[in-house]
Amino acid sequence: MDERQDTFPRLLLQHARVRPEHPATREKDLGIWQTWSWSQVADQVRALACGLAADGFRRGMHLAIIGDNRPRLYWSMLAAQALGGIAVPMYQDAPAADFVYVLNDAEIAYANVEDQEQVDKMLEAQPQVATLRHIYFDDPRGLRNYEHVSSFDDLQARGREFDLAHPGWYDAEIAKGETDDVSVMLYTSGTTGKPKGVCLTHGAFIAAGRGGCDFDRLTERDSILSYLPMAWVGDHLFSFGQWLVAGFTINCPESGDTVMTDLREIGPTYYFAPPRVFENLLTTVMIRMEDAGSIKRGLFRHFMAVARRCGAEILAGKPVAAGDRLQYWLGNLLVYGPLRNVLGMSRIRIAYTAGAAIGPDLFRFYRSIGINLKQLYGQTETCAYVCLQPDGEVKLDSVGKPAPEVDLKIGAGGEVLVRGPMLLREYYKRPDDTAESIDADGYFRTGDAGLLDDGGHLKIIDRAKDVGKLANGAMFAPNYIENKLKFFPHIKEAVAFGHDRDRVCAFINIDMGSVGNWAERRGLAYSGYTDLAQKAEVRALIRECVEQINAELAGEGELADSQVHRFLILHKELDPDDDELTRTRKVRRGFVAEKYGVLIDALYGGKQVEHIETLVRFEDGRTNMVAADLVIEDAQTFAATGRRAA
Amino acid sequence: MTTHERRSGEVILRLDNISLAFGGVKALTDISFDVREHEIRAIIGPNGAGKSSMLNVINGVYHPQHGTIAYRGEVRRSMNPHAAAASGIARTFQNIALFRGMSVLDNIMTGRNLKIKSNFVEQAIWIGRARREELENRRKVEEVIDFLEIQHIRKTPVGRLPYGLQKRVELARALAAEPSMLLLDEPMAGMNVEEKQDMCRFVLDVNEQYGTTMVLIEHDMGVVMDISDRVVVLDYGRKIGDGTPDEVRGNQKVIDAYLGVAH
Amino acid sequence: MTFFFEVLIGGLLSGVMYSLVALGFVLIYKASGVFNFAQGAMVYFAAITFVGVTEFDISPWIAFPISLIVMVVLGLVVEKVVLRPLVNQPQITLFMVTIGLAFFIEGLAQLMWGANVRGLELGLQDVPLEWVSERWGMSISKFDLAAAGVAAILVTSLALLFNRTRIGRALRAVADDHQAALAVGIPLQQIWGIVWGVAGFVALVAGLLWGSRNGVQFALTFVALKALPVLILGGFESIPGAIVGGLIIGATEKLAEVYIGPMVGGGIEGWFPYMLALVFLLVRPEGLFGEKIIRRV
Amino acid sequence: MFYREAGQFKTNYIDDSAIFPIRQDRIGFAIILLLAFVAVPLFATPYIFSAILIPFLILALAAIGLNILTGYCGQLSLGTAAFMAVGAFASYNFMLRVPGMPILLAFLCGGVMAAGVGIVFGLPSLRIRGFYLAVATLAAQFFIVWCLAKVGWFSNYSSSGVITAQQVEILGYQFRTPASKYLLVLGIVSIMALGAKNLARSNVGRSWMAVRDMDIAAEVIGIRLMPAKLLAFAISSFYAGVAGALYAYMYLGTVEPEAYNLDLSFRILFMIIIGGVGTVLGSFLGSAFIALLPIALSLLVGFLENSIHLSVSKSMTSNLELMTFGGLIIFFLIVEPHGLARLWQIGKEKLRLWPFPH
Repeated sequence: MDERQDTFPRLLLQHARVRPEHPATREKDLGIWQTWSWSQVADQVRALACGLAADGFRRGMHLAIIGDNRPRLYWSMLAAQALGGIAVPMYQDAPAADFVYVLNDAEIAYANVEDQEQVDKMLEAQPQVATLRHIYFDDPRGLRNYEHVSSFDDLQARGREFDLAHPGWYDAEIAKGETDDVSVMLYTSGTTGKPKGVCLTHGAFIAAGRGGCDFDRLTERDSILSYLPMAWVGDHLFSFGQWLVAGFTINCPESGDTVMTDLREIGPTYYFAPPRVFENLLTTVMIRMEDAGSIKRGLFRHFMAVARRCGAEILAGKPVAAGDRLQYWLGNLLVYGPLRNVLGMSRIRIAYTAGAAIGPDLFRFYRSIGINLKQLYGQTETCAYVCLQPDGEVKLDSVGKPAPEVDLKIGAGGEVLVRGPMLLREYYKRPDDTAESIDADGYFRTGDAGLLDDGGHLKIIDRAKDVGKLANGAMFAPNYIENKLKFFPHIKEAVAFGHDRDRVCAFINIDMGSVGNWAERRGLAYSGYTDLAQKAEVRALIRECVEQINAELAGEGELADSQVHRFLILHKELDPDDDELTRTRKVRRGFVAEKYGVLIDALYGGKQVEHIETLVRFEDGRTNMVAADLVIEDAQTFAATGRRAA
Repeated sequence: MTTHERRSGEVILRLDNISLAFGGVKALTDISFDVREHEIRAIIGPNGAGKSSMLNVINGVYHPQHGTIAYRGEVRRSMNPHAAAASGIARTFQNIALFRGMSVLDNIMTGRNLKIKSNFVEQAIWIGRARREELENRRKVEEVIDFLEIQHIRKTPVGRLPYGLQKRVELARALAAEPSMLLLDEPMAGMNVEEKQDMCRFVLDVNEQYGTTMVLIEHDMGVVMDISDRVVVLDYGRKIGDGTPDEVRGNQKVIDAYLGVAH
Repeated sequence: MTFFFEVLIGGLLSGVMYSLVALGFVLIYKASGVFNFAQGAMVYFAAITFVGVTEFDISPWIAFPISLIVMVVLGLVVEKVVLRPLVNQPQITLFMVTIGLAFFIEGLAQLMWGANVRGLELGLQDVPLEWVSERWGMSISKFDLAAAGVAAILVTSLALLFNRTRIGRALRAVADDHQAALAVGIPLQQIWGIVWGVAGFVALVAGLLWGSRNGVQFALTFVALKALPVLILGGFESIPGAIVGGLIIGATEKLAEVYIGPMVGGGIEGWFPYMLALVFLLVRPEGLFGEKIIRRV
Repeated sequence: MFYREAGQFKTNYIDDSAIFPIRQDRIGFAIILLLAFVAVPLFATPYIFSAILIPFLILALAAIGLNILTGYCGQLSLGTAAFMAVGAFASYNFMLRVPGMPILLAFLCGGVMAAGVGIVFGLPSLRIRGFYLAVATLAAQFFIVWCLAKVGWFSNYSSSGVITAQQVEILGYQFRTPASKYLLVLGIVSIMALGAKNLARSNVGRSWMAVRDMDIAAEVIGIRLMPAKLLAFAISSFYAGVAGALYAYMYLGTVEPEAYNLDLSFRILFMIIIGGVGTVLGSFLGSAFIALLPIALSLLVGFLENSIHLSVSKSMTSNLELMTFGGLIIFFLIVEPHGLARLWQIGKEKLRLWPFPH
């Protein structure tokens, strides 16, 4: 046995040796948390790998992984890597048509998928994907009479036979692995153009994983809930890279509907969620508290005020007055502790958020009730590993300091450039893109505009390419404005326009849960999103929000000109199924601008009302026509008030 | 729905000249039909045609005055509920017949009562065979829960569930017995379109996955014509038609008595 | 043989009194589906109230209407406070609540009037009818006969009330189907109020008769326990059933006491009606006059 | 609030179907057991043992028995005390007539005899239901008590009908002090309560509840009504029988039919209504409530007498007690038909969800 720990399969064998009985993977299945120890996982992976080998899977091939977070899909990635292959996890909720491109691009011949739904999609895509030959499924439900597909159980059975027939073969394959081999290919959903396959090596992900584990002192005793898409780099870092580096336990929820319950049961020590999850959670907390009795509500309000005053400081270990400390202690007993518990967060040592900007109020809320929520910054191309917020140095408006081994500088136009062991090797079959994104000195161009403050913390303003100029030459950072808007619980999505124009206007999506609740409390009847969005009361509510950010922007120097003059509330929610958002829920700015050109013209043309009809596509492929007359609102703007401190 | 080869086999249940009356009221008059293994057999007819009575005769809740029932070669004058259950006949009811004071899990566990061999003393001590059986059966029940996708309500008291889910739990309880024949009394009554689709899928999945023979009463003609292999038509307690959905659709008596009136 | 008839007639006459108590049960059960275990307590309450009032030197002719008002009010209050909140609950719950009610009323009665045994003089003497003993050599109690007469009048008038008046028809409609009665505009709660009022009246009459015979004491509440086997025999919903059941129980219990009692040590009156009813139930679970129950699925 | 459940996950069905799946409950229960077995014997006075704790535990056991029949199997019984009487007299006669009979075995045999009698009186349940059956159980109450009083053999031809119970002795140790009697009763009741709980969560318990909730559906899924109901009668009577024997030997010290009258049956019924129908916990809560209520009432009356110089006679207090019992039954059936156990459950649910209301 070689003692190198530079590829994931080697790490797996290492854990199986060092902590064979320690739980590696759990899955809520058949009502209980089924548990596999590291030695059992190693055995499972071995059977899967040998099965794939028996079916002809060889070094350098790509294995598609499609489905919800299932143990055997995680193990499949290891199985592919053990054979020198490359795992290609894909977003499981995409329709078959979307798979065709990626399957062809990655020349997929073998696909490990979760269930009948995914098998059906593979079979639908198969005629257009010449290479796709082998489809394996985890859950046999409904697949009894399918031909030319095979279950994981059968695959593993073949693997065990193969293993017996070829003793030592599996270990030899692992021994052939090199740290610079590509271990995984993650497709960036890309806000424009076709997805690109980002090739990342064992070495890169292990470096990123190890850096993170050291930074936050993660050990095998930690535990994490794996519920985010496996194709997303964040999940690959936390539930795979760090899992194999630290040797902790990953827990797969029973289904998408039960994530919150499962979270509460498992009570992970390490947690990751994009800001939208934290936001939804906070909204539910607030809504549920509305129904509480007046004493309880009063108690909650009082102690939340205490937490706002001193919670974050106490968490950061800063000096706080004894009176406040006592109150916080009481609050922890009566409110924060129980609240963390019902949210399933009472054992969390470290929680991260990333992927989008998080609202300062939201961020402060979680920190103030004693959850060590931090931000990180990174891209698919950097294994999601560039900046981390160190404990005790959490600033609300920054994404933290460069992580260990990461070399970061600010380039031309404010673009953030990074270098380090975690960088991608290349974009698959796209040398031009690769060359364009990595400069001569080996720095990767993140595409984000940002600046470093005095303490060395990085602050991200916007996508570098999105940063435009107003007609008067002032800087226009649409994301910055949109994020400010989205920090209001009532606003779910916003799209700001202003590049090369004299002023800024915006589309807004209201948050159905939050505004709906608000409307119900005021006895406002409505029949659905479209109806609610056009209520005069709702428009007034949103106008207040817009005017509030205008007031803020007025104090931010160059950005003072970016105040939103006019806006409208869209008649439908922007939706990935209609291509308006990416699968990671980022706005496709260009597409939206084109699709709703009429509305933009109306905004800038001074019209008060505009009629629009839009085709909406549902998940099951049905379509429906939504039509509405949208009222355009004018918002108050403010005179600029002094320079912003950079 | 993908086309599925249904493996209709031998006749396993045959009813001959069944007549049933309550007091002086005739519910069923001289009805004969058979059910083949693995098939989905529908019973249709207007309200009061005697459909539910027919199921009650099959699983022994009612005892007909005339006629015989042959199940798996054994000919009887009438069934009794326990014998029916023991020989693999399970059923659901038109008006949900769940045990309202119990959780979903416990309701489904009752479906496995015939598989439990330990006596009450063993169960009171809760060691050895009693506990082992409890755990084995729990696992089987969890598979049914998984199959019918009701994981999220496992520990909820059934009384708190909406109607559609209660129907699903009742099906789960019947399935937990691993029946070879399942009698479904209007499994989709009172459901919305989506719930009906789900239920249809479950019925077909059960039939396909476990090969369970089904005898099904249903009002929704679309559903009946879609999923059943053969249909019996009753009217005023008499049989007026029997055959494949197409044959029944073409039968003039049926059209007069039923299709013409109801739909 | 004469002795046999003497016992039989005595039994039948006291059976009429059982019927009277059972009638109170049937009335309420028919109209509201409540098996009123507190009927016995109401009998006791009525008798002790009457006695209590007369103890203030008030003429029985005035005490009677006062007691009647008290009983009707009690009935109405019970209906409103105890039973109305429990509409649509399982019958077994209603049954249990009336057990609680029985305790409450018993406690209240003794709290108000004290627990000591009182005599009650209605001017009827428990002496044998002379002409009967002269002619047939049997002793038939004058009191029993008079009491039976009162009971018979009451039973007849109640039967008339039920069958001939508008209220009676409404009562029967309610008994058949609450929902339907409600649908055709019968004021359900008003009906229940009337029924409880009438039940109070019946309790008062029964209380006076039983009280003057055995003395007004706590043991009067056990009269209700005697009425239960009567109901099982006669069926809970049938007025004729209550009458016939009462006669059978009265007669057989006396006969059993006299003929079987000595063989086993006596005191079998306490349980004999129950065992009789139990055996009868096994043969005919729906009672003498009840309809055969077809359990539909 | 005190329930911090995050991280308490189950990796097997044994843990998942445990009696106390939540850690905080296990800790709480362990503390209660510790208090009951260690702290109470150290600090309680003889009066508290013999007037409160011992009858509380014994009647709780009887209430568990009734709960098995009424709460779990849905068959209302008004004759619990009679089955207790059978247990008491059977134990007495086993002790009397079998030389060298160990007392615990005599209790057990008493329970078994009661179970047999229970089966006989359960037979009508196969044909009749609801309060018809309740009335039928009254027959058991009257007949059995009459029988025990009239048939001299049962009381060993004692002239008074009141017999002194034999001395309780196990392995040479004589249970004379209230504390030792309390510990013996506590031990027996704990073990039998565990047994009842185990039955309730096993197939037998589920079959009973199925029969209770919808007997036709139960029959259709293969539950045989006759064995299920008769088993409920048997086990219920067994519990009542053991409780009856303990009542005679550990509480009254005498064996007499009159102690097991209809009033006792009603009191036990009240316990399960107030405590909670269909829960073992409710049997204890109800028994505690009924045991403590007269004490609370007399304290209250005493307080009133002292503070406002109201003179309350003894009979007045007992009447107030009757009214309070009756009133409470009415109150609970209207407001919370599932009794104190449900209130506890609701409170616990609130604590688990705190600070959320639901």
